[in-house]
Amino acid sequence: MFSKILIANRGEIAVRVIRACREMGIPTVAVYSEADRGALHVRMADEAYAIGPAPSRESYLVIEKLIDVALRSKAAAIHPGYGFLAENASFAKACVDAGITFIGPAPESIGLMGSKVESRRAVAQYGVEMVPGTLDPVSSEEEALRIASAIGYPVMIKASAGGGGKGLRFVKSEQEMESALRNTRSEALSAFGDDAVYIEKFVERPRHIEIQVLADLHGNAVYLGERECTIQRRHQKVIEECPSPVVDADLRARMGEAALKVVKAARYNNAGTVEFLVDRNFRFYFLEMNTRLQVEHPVTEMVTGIDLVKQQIRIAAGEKLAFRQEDVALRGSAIECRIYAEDPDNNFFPSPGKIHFLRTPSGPGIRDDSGVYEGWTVPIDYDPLISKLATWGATRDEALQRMKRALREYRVEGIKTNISFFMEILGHPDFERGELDTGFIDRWLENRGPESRISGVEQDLAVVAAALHYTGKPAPILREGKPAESPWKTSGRIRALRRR
Amino acid sequence: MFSKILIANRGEIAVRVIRACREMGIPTVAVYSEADRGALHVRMADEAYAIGPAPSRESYLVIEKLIDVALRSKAAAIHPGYGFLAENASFAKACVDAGITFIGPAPESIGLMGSKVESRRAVAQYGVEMVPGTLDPVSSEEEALRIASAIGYPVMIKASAGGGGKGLRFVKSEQEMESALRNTRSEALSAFGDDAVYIEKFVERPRHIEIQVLADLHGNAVYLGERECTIQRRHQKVIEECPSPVVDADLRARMGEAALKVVKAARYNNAGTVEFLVDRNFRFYFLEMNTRLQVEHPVTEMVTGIDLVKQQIRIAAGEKLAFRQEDVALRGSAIECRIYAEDPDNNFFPSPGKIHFLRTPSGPGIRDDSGVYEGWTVPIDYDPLISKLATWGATRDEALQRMKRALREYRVEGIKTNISFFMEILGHPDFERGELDTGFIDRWLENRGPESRISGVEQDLAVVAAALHYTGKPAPILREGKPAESPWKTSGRIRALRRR
Amino acid sequence: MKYTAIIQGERVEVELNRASDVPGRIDARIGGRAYTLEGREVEPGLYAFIWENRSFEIAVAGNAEGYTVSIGRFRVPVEIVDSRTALRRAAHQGHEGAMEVRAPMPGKIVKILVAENAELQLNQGIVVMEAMKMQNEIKSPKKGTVRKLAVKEGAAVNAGDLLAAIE
Amino acid sequence: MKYTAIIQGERVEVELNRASDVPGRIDARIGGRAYTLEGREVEPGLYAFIWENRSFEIAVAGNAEGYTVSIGRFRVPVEIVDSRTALRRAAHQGHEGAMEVRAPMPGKIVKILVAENAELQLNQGIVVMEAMKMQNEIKSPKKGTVRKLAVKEGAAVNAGDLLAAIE
Repeated sequence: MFSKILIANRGEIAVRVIRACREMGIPTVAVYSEADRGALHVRMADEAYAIGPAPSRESYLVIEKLIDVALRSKAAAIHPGYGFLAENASFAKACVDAGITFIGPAPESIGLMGSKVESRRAVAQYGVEMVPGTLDPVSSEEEALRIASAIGYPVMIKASAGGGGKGLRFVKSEQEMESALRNTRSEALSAFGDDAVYIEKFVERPRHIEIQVLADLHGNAVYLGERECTIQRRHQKVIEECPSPVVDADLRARMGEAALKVVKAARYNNAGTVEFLVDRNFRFYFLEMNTRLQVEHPVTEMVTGIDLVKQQIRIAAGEKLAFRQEDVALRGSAIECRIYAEDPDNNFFPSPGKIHFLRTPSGPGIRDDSGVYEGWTVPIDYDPLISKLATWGATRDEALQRMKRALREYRVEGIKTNISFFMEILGHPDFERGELDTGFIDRWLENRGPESRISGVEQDLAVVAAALHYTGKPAPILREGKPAESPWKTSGRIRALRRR
Repeated sequence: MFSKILIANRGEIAVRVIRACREMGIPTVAVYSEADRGALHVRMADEAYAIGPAPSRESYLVIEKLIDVALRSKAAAIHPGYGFLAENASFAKACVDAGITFIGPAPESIGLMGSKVESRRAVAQYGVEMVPGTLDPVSSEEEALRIASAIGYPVMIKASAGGGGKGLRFVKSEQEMESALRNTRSEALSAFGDDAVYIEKFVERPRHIEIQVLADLHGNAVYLGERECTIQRRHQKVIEECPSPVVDADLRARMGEAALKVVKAARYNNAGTVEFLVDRNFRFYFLEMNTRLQVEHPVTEMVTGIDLVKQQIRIAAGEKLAFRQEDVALRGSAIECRIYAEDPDNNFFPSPGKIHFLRTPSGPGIRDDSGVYEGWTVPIDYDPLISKLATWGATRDEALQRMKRALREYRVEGIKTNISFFMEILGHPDFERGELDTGFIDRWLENRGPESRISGVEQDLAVVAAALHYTGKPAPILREGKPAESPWKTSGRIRALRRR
Repeated sequence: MKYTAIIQGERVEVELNRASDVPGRIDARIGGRAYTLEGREVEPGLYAFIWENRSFEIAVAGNAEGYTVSIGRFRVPVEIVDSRTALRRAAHQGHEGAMEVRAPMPGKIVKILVAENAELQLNQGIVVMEAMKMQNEIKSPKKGTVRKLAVKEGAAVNAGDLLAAIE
Repeated sequence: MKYTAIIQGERVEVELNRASDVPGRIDARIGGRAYTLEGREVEPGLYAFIWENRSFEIAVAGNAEGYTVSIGRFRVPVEIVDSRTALRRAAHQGHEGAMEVRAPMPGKIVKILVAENAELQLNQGIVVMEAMKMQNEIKSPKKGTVRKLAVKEGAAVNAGDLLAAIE
């Protein structure tokens, strides 16, 4: 086993990896930017090295600095976490070149799966189905029409260089093709500097379901069930579940086998995730492979009982998988909410700042993977994920009710979080029934009105509490002539400017 | 299902029950003494009723007050927790008489199992083995000698009214009988006002292993594996595990079947625990049945995935058990440490007072069932259990390493706790190997010397931290002419009194 | 103590009195309704109330706009106005105003989308701010004219800093 | 700042200087050894140090006897003596004393086991105290005579209250 591991990351995932190392008796090395001198991962690690200023491109993203710290600290291996350099093939290669084990797949696998076109080509050879369409850019309207009529309308025109919901058009019929093609090209050119576009069949109200895999260096690979990641906001997952409410044993086995084919195609080892799009008839299409640990790995851990981070470390150390596919059993159901420092009442704007008070939920079936502490100032420089809250239950309903209970116990003051937003979402009847698609939250937000009002007694007691607080604290700055802001406002803070 | 449940308890177990009710959507009623006005269970419940002064005999133990609150609040059922009135047959009967469901077994079962003699008599009829000896008091030395030679030396002479390690004598051979009998009688008379004694075979280095059972009102009963409760201090459990490191599937099944016989003998329903003494040859003897939820129930919950409190409520509501014996599966291993407000460096004296700072551990496989919060003053009036910390792992070793990690993350300031004591115990090689008996801690404490000293650098940094703290805080009161106290002192605090 | 509170758009008069004999006892009058309750601040900003044997936990978070009070899963904005501020407010009644657009968070101005004196539609973007790796468009709260642009591209701003004034 | 500390029975001289240019930078000299470290109090009483790229969390809990410092799974008592108290101490050196026995916790005296002027063995019980439903015998720290019994049966005492004096 490794004598020491460097964690090339920060925040909750660095803490998660440090905890696994502690339980394995492996000393840890943290790295930190100037903004993270007092961060939890720095406090918890055995060693800590400064790697530069706050901006990640000058610290957490600088390969040379990380390799240098690894060599100076005599770390035998580097765990990249997720984000930052976790899917950077050059980083994996730099580790290998420096004689340090990269806890993840080979650079070649990362490179292959990192390319939209090449990964699909490689996977296609193994007979894994993809959303019908073209791999290569379409060259003309004629070609586009031919392809579209072959795969059937409606189709999507997508910018090859695109992503994040930009550079795509929905095409219902032949008549719309010409203008869609022209508009997408022009948008792609201005947004990405590249007007190449491809065509894909439109999947209506799709689900996003992914399969967790583990593969060792000796050719053994298993899949660890699926995760339902359909609940997204602006293409960002916010709630994940294991198992999916719609996947049965047969579909799970078929998706799992498909995922293992992707593992073969990528000559993959270590932990990885194969993402599929699932249509309303439960037909599934390969989307991409994430060649790293996922944010949502805890739900799989809770349901399978397997610690994925420890497995990553063991695999990287050359150990054989200690279990086979038939040993993997799912028990119960788990759900995760990503706690972000953002303001759900104000357009989900980021909310960095000092955490004045923090109380985390506890009791049966609850797991909080946090990267912050009371007194910590959440920096402006990194992503707003402060914690992953996961609950387990014998049934989906128990996990869900437990999550609601946990959210009610969670209290963060000083910064805004999306905890209250989850309370609303989880109470939605469609969510309770598991009737989800990737547009669920965005549709729901559009139709979101003010919540039902609180009762007379609750309103009166809220006033009493506020008055007590007012008595004991410095008075809040009062905006003249303006009642307190509605929490439902969706743009920047505005206030009246008086002519005096 | 019940429209409302009153929890006739306080502290962590009241919080535990409230959490279960919340997840089931059942409103809760808390009761509180004057010492508990701001207690966590009061804050978390939907309703809260004052029931008198701090001493429990004037509040939590007053049956009439509890029944009165249940009637006033229109609670349909009462959950007794453990301790207080949980094993009081009169309380269970008072509930029944008032038309309120008692969440626990029938008063008759509580009464029967509460009697040392009667419970053993009832269980004997079902062929469950007990430690060989007499049920009735021995009347003469001749009878004592006859019995002892029948069951074989060594034997124990025990006061019938005894308990807590008082009124018992070890008898190795015939020659020691006369004086042992005389001394035990005299000690029993002075301690308990009753000189009746009985004889039991001496079990050398025994283990204390208990079986969790669930029985519904329709005649269905299951056992949910065992708990190893061998680690005790002064006959008080402090660490519990599930499964036991020495119980295999065969022994588990045999003990489970024996436990179900006890259930039959007691006409038992609801959750209960059958305690056995296990000798070095893995022969097991019925000790007693606890007719309530146990403090250590979380380890069983983590390993079986079954929420015992919810099961208790469902059973009391008349529901049938939703699973059969063959559906009960143990997965992995769990361990619990009871976090007490006590000072392990000072004879384990209780340490009530205000909690100035509280940070609970978190991350994978950890469960903290606490009854306190930062800012709460742990009252002097009740038992010192502030939290149950439990960890789960795929293996016993993983659970154990995780517990060590969790203890290291746990921080309580303002009062003393036994957290540091657990860190020492869990590092003991005998504990790691699972080689336990009920005398483990007491023997270990006797031989406990000062811990190995910290290193030079750590010592210097400890001084720096103390000096920084001194700079920022009011100076601690300095005892003149006396160096700071050794933490290994085992009696009251002493200081030199100067002649001036 | 007497206060005026604004909650869910409603203006109510509050009077609080602490009974000195019972610790934690509070007598409250709100818009003619009387409450006798036991209340304590169990955690910073968290009030535990027992009123007629019902238990409430109410969190109060202050911000520059007033308070946000959380009770169960609900959050409501509450503003407390004491007699002095109420007077000051009254003196300002009836003024017409331009709108200030302020930074909702600390961050960096990555792009300015409008020029000074330009016409603006409701919800039209004014600037793009970046914080925590996310870019957010700050939009106009009304149709009007950009009277002032208070920031430049690349500038770092704090929450509450003036971005623009719209008339 | 200069201090004298007593740790694990050892007396050491400490000098701390904060470098004003680097936030959190502390220069420390302890018994001739020099440390340059980054330190901050990240939680009340919890100090996070980085020294030569090693990360330490050190908790300091004050009590009436001095401090208990926790580092890893170790706890050590540390006493800080500044020049004034050191002087005061020196003035008291060499006195002979009786022993005070004080209550280690708040509780109730349920039983008194010895009479005034009685002879006592080392570890002989003096009183039985009850707290948190547990009875604990407070024992004599030395062989001697009960010079004074400061409590009565049934009395409630606080931690640190005098129980008896033994000579």
